Amino acid sequence: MTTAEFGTHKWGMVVDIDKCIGCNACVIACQAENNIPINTQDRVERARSISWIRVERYWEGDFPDAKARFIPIMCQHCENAPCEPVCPVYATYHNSEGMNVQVYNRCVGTRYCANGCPYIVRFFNYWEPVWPESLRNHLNPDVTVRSRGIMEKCSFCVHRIRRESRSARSAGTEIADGAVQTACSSACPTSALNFGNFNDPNSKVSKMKEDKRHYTLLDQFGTDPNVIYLAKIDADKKVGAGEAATHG
Amino acid sequence: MASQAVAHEAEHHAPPPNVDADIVARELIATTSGASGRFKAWTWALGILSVAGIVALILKFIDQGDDSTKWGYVAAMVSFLLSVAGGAPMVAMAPVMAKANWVRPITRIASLFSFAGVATLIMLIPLVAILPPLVTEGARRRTVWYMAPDYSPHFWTTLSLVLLLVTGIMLFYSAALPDFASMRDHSSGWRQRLGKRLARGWVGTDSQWRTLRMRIGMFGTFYFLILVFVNFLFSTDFGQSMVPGWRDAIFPMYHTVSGFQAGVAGVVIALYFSRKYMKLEKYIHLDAFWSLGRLLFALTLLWIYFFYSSFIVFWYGRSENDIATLDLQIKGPMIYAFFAGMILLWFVPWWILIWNKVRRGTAAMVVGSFIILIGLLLDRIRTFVPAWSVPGDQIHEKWLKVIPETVWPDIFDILIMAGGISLVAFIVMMMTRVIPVLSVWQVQEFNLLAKPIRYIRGHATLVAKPD
Amino acid sequence: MSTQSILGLFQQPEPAADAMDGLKEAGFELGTFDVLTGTPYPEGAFGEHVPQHRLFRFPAFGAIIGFTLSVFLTSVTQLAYPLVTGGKPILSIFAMLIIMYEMTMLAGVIATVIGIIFESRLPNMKPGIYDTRITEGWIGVVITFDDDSKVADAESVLNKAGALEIKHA
Amino acid sequence: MQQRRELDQVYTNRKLLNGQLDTPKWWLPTVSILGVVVLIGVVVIAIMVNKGLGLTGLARPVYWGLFITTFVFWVGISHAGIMISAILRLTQAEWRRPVTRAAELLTVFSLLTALVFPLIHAGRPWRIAYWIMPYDVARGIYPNIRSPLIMDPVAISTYLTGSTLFLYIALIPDLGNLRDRTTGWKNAMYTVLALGWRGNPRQWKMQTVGGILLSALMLPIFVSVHSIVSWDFAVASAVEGWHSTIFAPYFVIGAVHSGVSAVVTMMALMRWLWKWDDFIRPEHFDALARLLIVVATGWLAFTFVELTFALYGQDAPEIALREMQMFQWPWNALFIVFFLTGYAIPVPMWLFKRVRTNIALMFWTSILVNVGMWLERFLIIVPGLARRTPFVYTWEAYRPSPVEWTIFIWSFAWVTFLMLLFSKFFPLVPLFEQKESQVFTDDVMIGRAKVPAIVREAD
Repeated sequence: MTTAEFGTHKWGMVVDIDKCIGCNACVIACQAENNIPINTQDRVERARSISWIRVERYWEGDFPDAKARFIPIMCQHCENAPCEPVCPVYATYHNSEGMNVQVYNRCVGTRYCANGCPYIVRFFNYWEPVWPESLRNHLNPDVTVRSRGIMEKCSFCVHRIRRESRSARSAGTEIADGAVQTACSSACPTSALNFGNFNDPNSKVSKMKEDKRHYTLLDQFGTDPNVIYLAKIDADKKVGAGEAATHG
Repeated sequence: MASQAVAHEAEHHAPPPNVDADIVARELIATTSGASGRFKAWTWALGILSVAGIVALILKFIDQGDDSTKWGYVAAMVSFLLSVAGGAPMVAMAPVMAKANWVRPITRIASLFSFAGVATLIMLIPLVAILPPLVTEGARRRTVWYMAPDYSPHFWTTLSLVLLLVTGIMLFYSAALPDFASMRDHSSGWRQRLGKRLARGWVGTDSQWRTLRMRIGMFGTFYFLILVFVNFLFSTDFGQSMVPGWRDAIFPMYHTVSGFQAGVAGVVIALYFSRKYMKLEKYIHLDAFWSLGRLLFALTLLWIYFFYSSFIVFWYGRSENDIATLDLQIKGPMIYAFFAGMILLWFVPWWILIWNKVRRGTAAMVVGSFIILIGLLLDRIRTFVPAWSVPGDQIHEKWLKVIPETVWPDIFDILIMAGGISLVAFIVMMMTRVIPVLSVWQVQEFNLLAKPIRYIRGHATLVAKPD
Repeated sequence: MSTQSILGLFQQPEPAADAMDGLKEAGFELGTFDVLTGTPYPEGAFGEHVPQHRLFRFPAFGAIIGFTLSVFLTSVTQLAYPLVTGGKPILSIFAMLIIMYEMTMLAGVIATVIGIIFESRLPNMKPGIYDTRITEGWIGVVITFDDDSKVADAESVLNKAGALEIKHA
Repeated sequence: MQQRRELDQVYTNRKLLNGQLDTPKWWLPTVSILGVVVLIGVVVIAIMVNKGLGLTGLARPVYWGLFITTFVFWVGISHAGIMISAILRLTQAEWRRPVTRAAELLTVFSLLTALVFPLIHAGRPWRIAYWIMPYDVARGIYPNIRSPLIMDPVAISTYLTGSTLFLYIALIPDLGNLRDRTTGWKNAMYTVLALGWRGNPRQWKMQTVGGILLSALMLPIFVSVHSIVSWDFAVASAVEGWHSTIFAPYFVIGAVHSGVSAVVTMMALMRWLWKWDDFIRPEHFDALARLLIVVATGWLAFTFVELTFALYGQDAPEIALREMQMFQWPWNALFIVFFLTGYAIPVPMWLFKRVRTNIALMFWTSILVNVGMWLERFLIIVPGLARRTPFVYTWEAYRPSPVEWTIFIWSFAWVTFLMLLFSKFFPLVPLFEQKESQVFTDDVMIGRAKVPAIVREAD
């Protein structure tokens, strides 16, 4: 069963690959927003670095007409998430707003979820996180600092969502479309990353995901992600150009 | 189950006394001749049914030879016959390997089933002609023959089935030599001549016995290996590879194990009738039923285990392949056949056979066996009919996009199924006319090795365990 | 009247069996005399009366209890804490089945063990008359009396059968 | 022949109780050395729990490594006990008698060891209280029974409890025997443990009937345990090497393969250490080896089918994974060793009776098998995770760290240590079964040939 039917919101993201320039601003923003420990050289070499969102670069075509492509990858917040049912302590589950949430203080660190995830977007804290003296006071107070021995992953900046919903409730209004922006989406210079509510039919993201170009990653696993990608438009392909004209 | 203890008290008596060797030979050979009227009637009925089935098969081939989606029931039938006729001789082999004494008298009746492999072969022939080639419109469908030539599944399945038949008959014959000899010595008429011809000058010298045992062991092992191989080939080539999304590693094993289950059930039924109507209570001890009952019980549990193992993996992993398979086989239109099969193949027999009292008796055992066979037929139908009902232009897809319509059996299918089953029964019954239904020399050996004794004050059986 | 018992010791099964027969003839009713051995012998080897037992009821009861418990546990756990994981139903029967199965079997096994101990009339901290040589292959025939009058003919039976030693208690 | 048996029983007692009644010379030194190793292991575990899993070699995407492999390995070994004592009891195989108890012991202790690994491989072991003692009614937090990691503890603890009780029930008559042979505090201990055993027909009948009933009940548990362990892997649909429906029976038969081999190893050791030459005889090894040939071949068939259906899908990632598993360094080397030790060397050797009855050869071949079976689990788990599918962006292989290796060695020392400790207080060979086999076996003359025969109770 999916949780979208109960609950007013179904948060999701639409990533327009066509707009992504691979500038990694989202990565930095996420790093800063979510108190992610600094990926030192050692950690990167040991393949223990943590990056909730990453921009993958891949080549299309062969030299000389090879094209560099970028694709930002973060937790896909799948409706049928392979990571969820295997957790023995419900540390990760699907909440009523369509998000795949990670409950840090429940997690015992079996790392089973990470094995199940085909997108490799779940990360394990092998050590206690440390920051240089200069950064101690720069941590985001809204985000838990994860201790060692637990999993972490993209949370769709759930603290921002909570902040907005609180203020909206106190104002007695609904959360306006676009009011909630994740760190990555607000940092994206080309607005390739768009965050919003899929349950609201006339929200920006709902409109965007109707695009002909839309697809999801690794759909053969039937994970039904809440992150929708819009395909790259290849200027050489006439068909793609036509689509591009209709959807700005 | 407490009542079992009481019953145990009641039947706590000395084991049946042994019968002299010459009486064994005379009585058992007597069973081949002088069939009762009822027996003749049944044979005729079954024979007519089988002929009708074969005719229906030919007609169906002429009528629907071009449309593979109509042949699911024939495929299910082949699988069913392969299970019963192929599995039964294993019942003889497996305990022999384990040097179990109770099995010696009944090896013959089990190995008679290998002749029924003829029925399987007959059913297979049109199926092979209809099985779609590996490459349809340029796309190669998923099989275990990755890059192999186009005819591989057709050729190898047929060949292995023929091999199975031949090995089974060789197994039967190599164990039957001494009996042909005793037919030569104790019977008259064509049976004597047949015995004379087939005994190949058997006199029972030491070396002859040694080669006999060696042959039995050899052919038994071959038979087992070939049987597993046939099950593997048939279940993949005529089952899985017909469905785009169906990728179930356990299915060949599932097919084999349920085949053994059906084989044991078939043997139990055959034992029951020959015991009842050929008056062989003296030779077919309740011990045999008891042991077969335990075997059947274990296999019944294995069935649900294998099924659940594949089901739970599908249930967790939600990939298209898994969903397609489930939708096709148990969520799809075949759900009734599936549940009926599960109840008849697992739940009811399980509940019948769990009682030691039942396993010690014959009536409930035979009922359970019939139920298992019906359940198995249903199970085969729910696996093979949907598989074959996938249209030919889809079977090379990556996974199943649309669940095909249910194919209901037409008159041909019903006739073919009735014919196939009765053909097996017919062949076995005819074979009992040719050769004693119990192996004479093995009954004698059984009596030689198992002696009822008085142990101090109690009764016991002394079972010798030669190497 | 004092309950007392005597134990006749034999080295061979046959004389022990003779003693048992003798006791039957001498009119001791079944249950008052019994045979003690260091190894299991085939049933009825000494013509002893084969004990009744209801062992097969225990696993059945245990399984029923375990099954009900497991159904309760698994379903209540999921319903009391209804979190959706991986799009699975809140009451995922196919996952429950496994745990139900295990708990059923566990209860069945425990009940069986209790049954075995209970049916062999253990624990029995006052085992009564005994001899350590029984675990060295000797065979003891033990007779218990309500009245002392029969002690004598019991002893005579044992002696006639060739008891190597007779202990009183 | 009565005479001979009567002598036999005194002799049997003296020989088989030599571990308890008088300590062998080698016992104390061995146990103390093992104790030191165990201590080191415990210290290392403590350090790792204190410092964190950074001390292991684990790295994305290989989140499970040596610990889980060893866990599966020990669970596999634990399948020895019920295989030997239950299945062979039900099939009334006489030759099971001397090894039943040792096999059950192996089950109990290897399960105890196996349980340690999932515990220490977790990021926050102390928090595992949440799901070992799960029912936290106060906070309303319950475990997720949909997770195979919940089914595992349930299944394994069921199996552990069951086999422990099974072991105890079968121990009672021997405890009675020990009670008769000892004095002082030991006598008191055995008196309490023996529950006042006397050996009257009722008690013996309970032993036989109960033994058979318990075996019949343990058998399904035995099958379920390793199946559930295999589902830990099989349910992960995104891991190509794992998501296979055949895993349950495949793991079970593999477990039997390694478990029975472990029993062979142990039998050889028992025969050598306690000089039980006339109780653990070559024919026992012969019979076990025959069994092993069948099991190993069945296991090979499952391996073949598993591989076939891995490639059956003809999906690029799957094929890439298998290629890595078999043809790429270092996996290819491990794979070759695995195949040679797991099947290709031992099984052809067992085909010869001369090998089957040669204790030393059986000892070494059985050890080979377990090397191979450990590698099998390793090759399933680690390359399965180090797969090179889309979005796996770190490709270097996982290398176990010294800490992991130490704890791996500790597990072996720990099991042996427990075994030896047990052998100090309880007989490793069931005496009454030994004597029973003497009562129930006989020689019959068929013509001139003397054939061993078994007395079956008539019913």
